[in-house]
Order: sequence, then C-alpha cells, then structure tokens
Amino acid sequence: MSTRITRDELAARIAADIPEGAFVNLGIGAPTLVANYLPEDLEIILHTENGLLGMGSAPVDGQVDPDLINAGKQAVTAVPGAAYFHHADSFAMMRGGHLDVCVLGAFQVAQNGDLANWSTGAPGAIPAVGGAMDLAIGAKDVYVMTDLLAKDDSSKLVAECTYPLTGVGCVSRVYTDHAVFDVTPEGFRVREAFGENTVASLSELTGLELQ
Amino acid sequence: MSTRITRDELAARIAADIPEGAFVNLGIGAPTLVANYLPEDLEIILHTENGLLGMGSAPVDGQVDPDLINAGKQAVTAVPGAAYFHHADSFAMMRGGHLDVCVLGAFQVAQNGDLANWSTGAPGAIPAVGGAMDLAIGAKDVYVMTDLLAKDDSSKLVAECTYPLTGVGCVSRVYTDHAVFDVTPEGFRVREAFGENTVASLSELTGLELQ
Amino acid sequence: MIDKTVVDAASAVADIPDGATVMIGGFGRAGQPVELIDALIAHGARNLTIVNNNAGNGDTGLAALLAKGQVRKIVCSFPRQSDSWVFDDLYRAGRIELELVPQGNLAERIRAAGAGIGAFFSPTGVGTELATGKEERVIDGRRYVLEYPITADFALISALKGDRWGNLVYRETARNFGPVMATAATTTIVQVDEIVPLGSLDPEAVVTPGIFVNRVVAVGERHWLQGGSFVGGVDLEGKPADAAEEEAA
Amino acid sequence: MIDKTVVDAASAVADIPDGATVMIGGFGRAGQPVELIDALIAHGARNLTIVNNNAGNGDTGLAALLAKGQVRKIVCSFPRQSDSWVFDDLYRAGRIELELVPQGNLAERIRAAGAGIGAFFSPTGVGTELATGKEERVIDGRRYVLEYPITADFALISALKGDRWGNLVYRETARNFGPVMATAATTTIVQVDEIVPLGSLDPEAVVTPGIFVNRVVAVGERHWLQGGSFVGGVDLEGKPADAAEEEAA
Repeated sequence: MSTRITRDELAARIAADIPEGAFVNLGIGAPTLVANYLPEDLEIILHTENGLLGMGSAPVDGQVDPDLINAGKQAVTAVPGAAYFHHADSFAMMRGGHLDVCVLGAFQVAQNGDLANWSTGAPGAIPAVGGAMDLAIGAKDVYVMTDLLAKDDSSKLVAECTYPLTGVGCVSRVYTDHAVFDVTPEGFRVREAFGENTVASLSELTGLELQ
Repeated sequence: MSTRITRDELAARIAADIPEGAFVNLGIGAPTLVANYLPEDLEIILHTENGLLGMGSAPVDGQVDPDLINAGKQAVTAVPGAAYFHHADSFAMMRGGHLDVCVLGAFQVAQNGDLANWSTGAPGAIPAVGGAMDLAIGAKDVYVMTDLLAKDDSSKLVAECTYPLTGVGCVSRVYTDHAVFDVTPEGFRVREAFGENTVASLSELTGLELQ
Repeated sequence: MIDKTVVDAASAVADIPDGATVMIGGFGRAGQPVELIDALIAHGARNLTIVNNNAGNGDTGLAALLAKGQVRKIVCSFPRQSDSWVFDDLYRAGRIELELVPQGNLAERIRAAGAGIGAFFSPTGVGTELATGKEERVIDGRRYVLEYPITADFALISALKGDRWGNLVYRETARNFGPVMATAATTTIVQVDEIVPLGSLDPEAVVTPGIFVNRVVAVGERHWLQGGSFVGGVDLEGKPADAAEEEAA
Repeated sequence: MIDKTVVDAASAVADIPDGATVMIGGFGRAGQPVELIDALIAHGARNLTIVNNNAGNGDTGLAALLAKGQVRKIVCSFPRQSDSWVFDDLYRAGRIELELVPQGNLAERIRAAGAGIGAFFSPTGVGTELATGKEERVIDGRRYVLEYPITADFALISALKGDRWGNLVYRETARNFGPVMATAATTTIVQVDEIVPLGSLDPEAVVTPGIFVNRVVAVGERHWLQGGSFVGGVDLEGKPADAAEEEAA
C-alpha cells in the first residue's frame, strides 16, 4: 500500500505543520491523534471548546477527573499556564477568529472549501452538530484530516458537497492518507503527494481537475 | 420652606423604599447620597458599572485605593461578598434587567416615563453620556431623584421632554423635594406629597394634570 | 440578612410547574446538576422544555428525566452520543421534540438573553440547513445569520462553592454552561458542594456574582475531592474506579 | 518556548504606525496603561484614532497623548469630566473628532468584535439622538437599535500580573475595559506590575487567557502595593497622599 499512509503517520504529518505558539483545537475523533505527535519541546497550546486553553494529555491511572474532560468527553489534564472559562467565552474565542488552527474530520470537502462533516442527511439519523459549525468558521486555518476515499471508494474531495454543509468556503487545507491538498481560488492544489501518488493518479481517484 | 424637603431628607426617603436584598445602582451626583441612608442592618448590594457588586463606603484616611473607584471616579471600598467583573459583563448585567433599582438624576421626566438627563443640547456643550442610557433602560425600577423645579423655576416634570432623551418610557418613579410621583399609563400620580404640598399645588407648579 | 441557601434539593425545585422551560447546566456529565435533576424527577413536573448541550448520558441525570417522560422538547447541540440511548429511543418513537442548535449559537443565544441583546448576527451556521429560514445579512463582506435569545423559567446548574448571596465558583471544565445559564433564567437554582461563609470567596475570582442566583443548595463534596483536594480514584461517571474494573473483570 | 514578554514599554509600542486605531484600557485613571501611553507619546505616532471610555484626565496619560496632537479622533462614552481640560480645549478648537457611544454599547461593541458577532440589536440608546440614523427593530415588543463591532489595530491595557503566555489577572475595578479590548485588537499589548512564572496564576481565576495577548511588559509594582499587599498612602492619582496635603497647605 505505498499509495497510502497510516492514520498515525497522517497525524504526525499534520503535527509537523503546527508551529510553536499556535493555539489549536483538535476535533473529536481522528484529529485527537495529532496531539500525540506534537513535539514535546515545542509549546503548542490546545483549546477544548468546553472551556479550557492548555489542555494536556490523558491522566494516568487512578487520576481520572470527571470535571476535566475534552470536547469528546474523554478525561484530560491541564498544563501549567492553563485557563478555564465558560462556554460563551470559549465559543467567542473560536468565533472571533482567535484560534490559529483547528483540525476536523470530514465526510466531504468541496473544491471551494465547503465542508460537510456533521450529518450524512440519512433519513432516520439523529442529527448532532456540537461545535463543528463554530470550529469550521472560526479558526484562522481549518485543516481537514480524512481518508481520501470513503468506504465505498468514492472521493471525499468533491466538486460540490452532496452532504449537508457544516460551513461555507471554510477549509484551507486537506490532509488525506494519499496526499495533502491546499484549497485555492482555483480549486484543490496538491501540496504533497505521498508514496507513489501523483497529481494524475490523484486526479483519477477524485475525478477532479487538480493543480 | 415647609413645601420642600432637603436633599438629604430626600435621599433618606428613597433609601426607605429599597428593600433588603435589592441590587441597586446609584447614579453619579445626588443619587450617591442615598447610600448614606441605607439601614446598616439591611443587606442591600450596591453595583457600580465600572465592575463591582458589593460596593462599600468611602475609605478611611490614608486608605484611598486608586484601583477601587465608583462610576463617579470616587474612592470606594468593597464589602465581604463583593465580586469584580469586566465592563462588558457589568453592562450585560445592567442591560439584561438584573438590577432591581437604579436611582438617577434628571433634567426632565415626561409623563410617559421618558427621561432626559445627559445633555441640555446647548450649543457648544461637550456631550458626555457614560452609562446613563444603559442604566435608564436596564434596571427593573428606574427611580429619578431631583428637585421638582429647575433653577429658573420651570418644572422638571413635563408633558414632553424638550431636552435630548436618555431613554424612552423608562422611569417608574420620581422622588422630588416636593413630592414623590409614580409614572402610570395615565401620567404622573402623586404617591406622597411632602409638607404642605397637595395634588392641586403640585399641579400648579408643574402645569400638569396629576392624579 | 440575605440568605439564598435552601435546605435541600427537593425544596429548591418544588415550584417548577408543568410546561416550564428549564435550562440544565453541564457538558455531558461534567457540571450536570445531578441532585437537582433527581429532585425534579421526584417532583414530577411534566411537559418540560429542556435546554442543555446534550440530551442525556447513560441512565442517570438528564437521561433519567427523559426516561420518566417529563420532557416535551429539548434544545441542544449534541443529542446523539455513544451513551444517549434514552433520548435516541424517545426521538425515534416521535415522543420528544428536538431543536438542534450549533453549540456556539446555543451559548451565545443564552448569553444574549441574560445580557438584554434583542438578537445578533452570528457567523455560525451560515449556508447550512440549520440556518434554513433564518434572516441572513452580509456585513463587511461576511455572511451572518440572525439568532435570537434563549430564555428560561428556571436554570438548574452545578458549582463548586457558593455563599449565601449566591456568589459562585466552579471547577475546571465543569464550569461550561453554568455561568451563562444563570444569567438567562428567571429563577436560577444552584447545587454546590459546599456553602462557604460570605467573604471567603475571592472577589477577583467569583465567576457568577450572586445577582444571577436565586437559590443555593449544598449537596456534599463530589467524591473525587477530599477537603477540597483532588484524590482521584473514580471513572468518568464519578464511580469508584476499582468497582468499574471489578465489573469489567 | 513561548515568550510574549517585551523588555520595555518603548519596544512594546514601537510598531504602532501613524493612522492606527488604538484601544486604551482604563476607566478614568483606574486601569489606564500610563507607561504604555507615555511610550506611545515618545514614539510619536500621529493621526491616531483612540477608543477609551474617557478622553483623558488631568495632564498625564491619555490627556498627555491628546495634548501632543497625536490623536485625530476619539471614540468614548464620557469625554467631559472635571479634569478633562485638554480634550475640552481641543474639541472646542475643532482639532479632534468625537464619536460618542453609550458606555454599554461601547463595551458590547468591543466584545462583539472579539467574539465574531457581525452586529447586534441593543436596547440602549433607542429613541435618543445617539441612535440617529441607526437601524431600529422591534423584537418581542421591545425596541432595539443595531450596533456594529468596534475593532482596533492595537490595544494598550494594564493588568496586575501576567505570565510569558500572556495570561492575565487584574486588580479590583482597574479590570474594567481591559479584558474586552484584549479580544478586539489585532495586537494586544499589556503592561503588568509583575511577570510571574508560568503556572503560578490560578487557572480558575485567569481573566484574560494568553490567546488574546501579544506582548507583556513589566513596569514595576503600583506604589500603593508592597509585595502584593495594599499599603495605601496615596491619593486617587496614585501620588503620595501627604505630598498632596502639603500642596494643599
């Protein structure tokens, strides 16, 4: 499988693009993995929308604190220099554009930067949006972390989203298991192709004209 | 002068109407006097819009703290149970209708409850509004404390304000040196006439039909 | 003397009528006022509209209130969770109404209610189906949707400590929705671990001033603290961690 | 390592260009970042738009900046005070522009800028001349006017303590506009009495998290404190109280 990197390799790849001093929100699910690959000697400050800047790693055994959780409702810790705040202040921080980076999962990303990641729109599904729409429009850079292809081999990079939108024109970069794509006014540009992938092969996989 | 009470008597009269447990903002100037007449055995919590609930009296000699002032920029103290907050939180508190009472001065009060107290509209005057418009619309009860007559003997209670408005239909009661007036849907009602004042004499002084 | 303390959770919620709108603090289980919710269940008020970030976890707290059929409608951002089976069943059976609100709009709309804001143009949700039918406007080149305040008759929240004036401090991320909900409800009821003497909370660190609080009830120290210090030994539900291990074994 | 500390006030303000919009914290003299303002005066940037609650007191701080002719326009709620003679003279001479904003609208508009709100319907100022030309709307039976955010290129504020990440705590009513201004400016510059080691500020009591702060400069303890304790002995301007008495005598 020299055309795909693993999820952990992808998390490491994203982590490598986050500079020291950045304020970062890692979305629920796969993006949480990115935290494992942030260099320990760099100070990168993690935000969790339920009211904490300076989120640390999971607690050690026996030290789970039910009052100290992340947005995915997992036990976390706080680092020296942390600050707690209430929900309106936390989302004001996000919506006001103060986060440098947020990393989100996706069902689909359109070539104009539209993001669909909260609902498949399937009949009977129970909708739940959480902070996804706020994160999508709030951070200075919105990175998407995803497999390039869905389970049915359809491309998650699309000309236009068919799933319900999370945000309009909000994605700046897409990190996939095949390649990294920048969203540009002219559509997706291949920033980095992993392994044997080429612009041509990626174009074929996605059915999109790529740069 | 058995038709007028003194400013201090008036402050005491207003203080007597403030129940225990009330959250109260006393405007700059004469209303500040009301604090001197709040019974010491009742807990009435004073708000100052520059960020403090639980404002106490002036400090003793040598204990002036430049960081601890009221809205009139006078030195004050804080009582046990006080809380500090920033300006947006303080005005959210006011504008959200959480204060029980505020006491304000006035140039004019109209019989529909309109208040004019921030500008005479005189040409060349430098305008300054501060928190007057927020206080006028924010408190559950807006009390005005004023002389009934201006220096030129014109009535401060009027059919319609001629000075620039501070707030529309916002005053609930007017405490003057001659009488206390409630603002009702039918205009001013004399709640209490001091000394020899009568509804008739007050009607004559104000030129208004009173109840 | 002002004394907002109430003797127990039952009396704190006794006047919540059928049909009331009740905000309930908490994000998942963190900060959920479990004792107050239990009292509301025992009290039995029905036909409630609940405002909470979620729609209950497991079988306790808000989930138990839902299970008792006391809730007509829930306003929240994230109902569907791994442990939200009570809500899921009710929703699929058409027995509960859902108003789904993006989390930032939820928080800001609650704040707006407490702050006297009539409505505000929000950047969140623009161009999505959650903005359907909402007024949109372009301001300074950016699209916004108009969002209105969310008020409530009652707020039930949880804090770490309170005094008899109702001043509150919280603990860690259990703070979450408590401070804004306290400002937005007509009557705010708070459960605290401990009621402390007036003047013992640092006025620089009070998060919710007493002006926003009507009733405070002490429910005893959360059992991962001892004398105010974190001692651990619990799982995320607050149950003894070794018990969970035994269960798993 | 993140280190937002700056060696002195002069370097902290060195890149403020002519024509910048600068928010300056403080309510009257309380919380006014005097050392940063003095540095801005020495730096000499001109044609500034200043956002502050007032328009200067006496001859120091903001008043001195005005006196130097560096300010084109001031946005404030309360310019006219007993000791605002510098502004008064400039205004009467037509040498400074004034945008008068009710104090609550000023605070909320600054907050809106930091919070990503496009505009909001405010209850304050309705039906007054300060709402002239503004969009009005009746919502739920009440009149509101539409108010827009106030942003700035720089904010100069004062806090009690800060750490190298920019976390801040304030002191008493000197907190006032600092926390909201910090959120609304592109670059926020803070003077603190003392820079403390990372981790020494209580995370429950941090008022401004470092995300809103770009530069922190230590200016030494305010002289009515000693080792963090209030010692008094000053007047409201912070001058030795006995000196003032001597002057008066």
